[in-house]
Amino acid sequence: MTSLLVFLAILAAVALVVAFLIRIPSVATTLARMRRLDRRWIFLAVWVLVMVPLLFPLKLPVAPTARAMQYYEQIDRLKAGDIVLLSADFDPAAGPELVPMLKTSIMQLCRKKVRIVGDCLWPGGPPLLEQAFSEVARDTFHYRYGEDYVNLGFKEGREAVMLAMGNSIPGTFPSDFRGTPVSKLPLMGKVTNLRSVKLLVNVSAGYPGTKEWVQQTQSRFNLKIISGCTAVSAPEYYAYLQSGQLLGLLGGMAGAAEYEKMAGVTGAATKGMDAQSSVHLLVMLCILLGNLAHWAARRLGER
Amino acid sequence: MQRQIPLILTGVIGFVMLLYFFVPHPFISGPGHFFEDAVIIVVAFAIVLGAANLLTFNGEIIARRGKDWPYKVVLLVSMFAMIAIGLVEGERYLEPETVFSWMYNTFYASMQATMFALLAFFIASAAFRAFRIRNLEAGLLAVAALFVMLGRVPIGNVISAHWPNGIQLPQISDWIMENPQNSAKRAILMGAALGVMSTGLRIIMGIEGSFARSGGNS
Amino acid sequence: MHPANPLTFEGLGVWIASLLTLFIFSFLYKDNPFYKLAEHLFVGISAGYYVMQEWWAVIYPQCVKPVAHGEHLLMIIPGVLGLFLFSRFIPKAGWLSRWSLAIIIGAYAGIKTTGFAQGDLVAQFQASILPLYVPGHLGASINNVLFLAGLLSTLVFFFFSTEHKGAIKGTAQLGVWFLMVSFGAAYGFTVMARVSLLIGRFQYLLDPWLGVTRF
Amino acid sequence: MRPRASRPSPLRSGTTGLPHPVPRLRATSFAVLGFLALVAGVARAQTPPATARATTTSSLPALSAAAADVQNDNGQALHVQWTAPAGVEQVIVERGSTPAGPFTVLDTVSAEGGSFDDNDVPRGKPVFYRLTGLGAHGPTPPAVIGPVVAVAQWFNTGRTNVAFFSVIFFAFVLFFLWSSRGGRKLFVRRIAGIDAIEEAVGRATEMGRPVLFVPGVQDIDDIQTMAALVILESVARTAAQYETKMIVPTNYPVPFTLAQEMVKNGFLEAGRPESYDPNSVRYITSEQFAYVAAINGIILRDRPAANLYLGAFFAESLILAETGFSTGAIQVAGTANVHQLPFMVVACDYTLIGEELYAASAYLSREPRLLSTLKGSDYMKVVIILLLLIGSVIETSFVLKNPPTQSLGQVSSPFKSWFRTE
Repeated sequence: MTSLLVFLAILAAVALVVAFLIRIPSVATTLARMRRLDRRWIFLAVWVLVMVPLLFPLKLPVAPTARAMQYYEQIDRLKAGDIVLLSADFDPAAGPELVPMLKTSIMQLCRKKVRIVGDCLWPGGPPLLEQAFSEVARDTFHYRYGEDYVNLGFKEGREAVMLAMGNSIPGTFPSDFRGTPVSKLPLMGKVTNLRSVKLLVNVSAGYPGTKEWVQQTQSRFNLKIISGCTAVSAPEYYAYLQSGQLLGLLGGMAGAAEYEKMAGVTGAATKGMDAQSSVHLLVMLCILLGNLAHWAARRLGER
Repeated sequence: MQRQIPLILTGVIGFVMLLYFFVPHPFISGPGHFFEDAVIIVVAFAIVLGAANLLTFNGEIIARRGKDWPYKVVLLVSMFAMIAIGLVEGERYLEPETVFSWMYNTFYASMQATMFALLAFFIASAAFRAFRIRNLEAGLLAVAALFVMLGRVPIGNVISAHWPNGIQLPQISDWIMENPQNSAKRAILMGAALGVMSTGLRIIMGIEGSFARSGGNS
Repeated sequence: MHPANPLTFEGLGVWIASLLTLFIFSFLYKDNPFYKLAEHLFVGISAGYYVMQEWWAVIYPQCVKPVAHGEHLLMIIPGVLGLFLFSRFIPKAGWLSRWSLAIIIGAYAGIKTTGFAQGDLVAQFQASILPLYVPGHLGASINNVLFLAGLLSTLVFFFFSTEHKGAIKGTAQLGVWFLMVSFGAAYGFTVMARVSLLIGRFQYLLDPWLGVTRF
Repeated sequence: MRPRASRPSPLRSGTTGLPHPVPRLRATSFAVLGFLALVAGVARAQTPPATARATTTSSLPALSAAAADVQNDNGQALHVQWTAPAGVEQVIVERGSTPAGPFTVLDTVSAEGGSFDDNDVPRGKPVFYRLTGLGAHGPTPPAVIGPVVAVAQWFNTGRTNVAFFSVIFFAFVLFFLWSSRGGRKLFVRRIAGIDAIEEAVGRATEMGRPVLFVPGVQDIDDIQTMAALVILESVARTAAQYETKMIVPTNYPVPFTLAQEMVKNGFLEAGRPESYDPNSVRYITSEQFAYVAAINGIILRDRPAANLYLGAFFAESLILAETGFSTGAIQVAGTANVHQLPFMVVACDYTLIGEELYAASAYLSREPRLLSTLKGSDYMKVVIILLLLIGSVIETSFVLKNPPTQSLGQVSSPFKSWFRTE
């Protein structure tokens, strides 16, 4: 409790000092002149505030949120031999946020000895999915391709593909990522359509992604869905969490770091969170300083 | 007549796909399955058309030595190189050891990620130069932004570690996300859904068109 | 410190990717030929990449190969419609592409309408029906009342058929406040997203390229 | 490629440069509502599903089982249920066309699941199932059940609620379309954003600087681009009256031609066709970052006094708003892409939020299509608000009568359950 009072006391003190300083004309003019600061100084500040924590990590503790725990529990509830659909709907532009989630999800699925059918609805996705599969499933957990996991690769068509998979997954993906016909893969023998899948783990960066999976398949095929998404699309998916259409959510790199902590791994996301903290503080400082400069200028009567 | 038939076709296909949702009977779900599988292929051709557009657009600039035409040459050469390598390496073109995958990792993945990373710099400079708290609304926005930004990163967790349970920074930012943010976002979702449904209805009934006719007046 | 070895196939790729990354970052200082080169190279490579993905992942396995083997002959129709799209490059034959547009626009009109109607309208409406007082769960009751107030006032804000006067004006004003809080939350999350992309690029420069630390 | 704030879509860089030459169909409008009502009527008359009881032929305790047609499907699925006596771990499920006929094994499933879904049954033909339990003390005698027929239903009763909402909304939209075409005056309130736009153009005239109008970064297939181009026409009319120069950058061929049309009409209606400058509307490029860099160049070189960003925007709205802010221009923005609104609200003097963009274009153009959508949505929102209020009252009284024992949200009133989506 005391740390809260101390925090509030500091805030009040800073506010008072600023309110006092802004009345001194010389301080006000320097503040106002700050508005013409070349933005490349800010770029430099961002560059430094990201590079330093990456080189000298502070290892600040990450606090898992309820929705991230639900994501973890949904996978934890699976039994050995269950079949899961892992849809990696993203491309390298969202790599830093979503690749850590993808790897940690595959790792947790492998620990539960769950069989994974992977696909991508973004053209930029298949190599990332293949790299994650080989690094985690094949090399660390010795999953056999074709029996324990399958990479069906990319399919164009967005919502149309989701509907088609609802009726028949082998029909929608006649061949896998390497062009081998699906009939030659034993695991695909057990997969008819979305009803024969216990859970959809959707790593999503935007359109097509979690929103379209929820709209097109969640109710119709009674599909359980959990989503690991970019921080930009996370706010919109809280509506689906509250309505029960989505059963778990990882939001952005922070979500990935929480998930890594729960899975007992320190991956790229956890290592990036210190830099995330420092730049967030910088952005907050920029907002406050920018407005301070604006108030100072207005006090001096400038537009 | 060249315009009427495609318009009727659009309406019929749209109507079948609309009914496909309500009618499980094979009389409707049969054509529904076919249109699902067919539209996947036609959209794939549309993407290839996009590359053809790039070819004609940039080819024309190169032909008349327009502005930055040497860069356009680099653009077309790299496009054809990627297509050639992809065709030569056949169906296993995305295997980790192929030249195509090497090009993917070296050029596509790196540059696309960097293009997006630029935005981090612009967000910081915009926060300083263009984030004006000029009224109550912008003030509310700023307060919510500060709480969420602080609550979602470890530093916020460290600052409020010993605060009374329930009002720690991560919990405040979670509450903002689950309640006020959610109710406003849900109203927006419903409004957007109505917008999409009415556009769909107009397309199915063939009254969407006149606006889109190039050169056509409203 | 074990930087990537530019003489190996894989190491050379890391070196080129890292130099291109610095080329694009140079845009921050000022627009320059290096950035322009990287940008055009990127547009070309990604266009070529997408064409190959569409060919090997969709057109070949689902249209060309089965038809060549005599199965799924129905798939000739979308294949022909797809080729019609290119009729725009032939003078006077441009109207053929309208047939291909018909299936794209028509199919997605039906799919999106029903998807939004069920997922974003009915399901969201159903989940918004909340008990305003639950005995023994005071916190949840307050949250439910607040939730319904926010939802109704925002819906009133997006109401354009009456002037915003009196009670409606007050409700709409409350709706704007809820909207501003949701925009603030979205702003915070977007900042987080952009920053993590930059962190990802620096991790690439520090680990596979310079090998300073392990990520 | 097109970095998007929240919706990077793979279809980019000119790929959606498809013109939309689908002209207006005067003659027919389908009887959508009539057909749906007909379908619902047919659903009532369907034959009730045939449920066959098990006929066991042996003394040892065999499985008591039943099979029934799966509802709301295309008639190729049957649901087999059984209660296995103790000690039975697995059940072999076989199917045949006659009670004694050749049976083919479908699958061997764990007994405690209690059921099996057979998803590719020949439609409309009677079939028989033979269930043999496997357990610690050997197989149980087979239990043959049937005949049972898989039937296709004409209406998925689980989706009646979606049909209910859709039919009401479509009725509203069609009614308002019919009445707006009939010339009836439909009231739409004047959006404060329209005054802000006119004030910005007035400000540019005072300072003798041009007005920049960016109609979004999407092609014509995004409804926001269309709404923006309608507003462009009225902005051009105001600019023509004030003799103010306009700059309209575009990034796709079709919006480019339509923008020229709109600006020309604006100057025509203001009675100043001669002062229309043809190259005020420019086609730049469809590659997103190059397009943004070019517009930044215009803002910094021509220093417009009023920047209007209306239409579909993605990651670039932040960059445009910041550059415009640094030149001190008055900025008005508007988009329905919700993830971009935070940046516009903080950086611009006024922002049209979400559907306000459509309301502004409907108000200015009085166009029947835009008006019917707007009024239809308004009345549908009234229905939703009323249903929410009624629903909350019912739910509260229901929860008060039977308070939830374990966690919240498990129990819900019949009213709320009717809206459950399947």
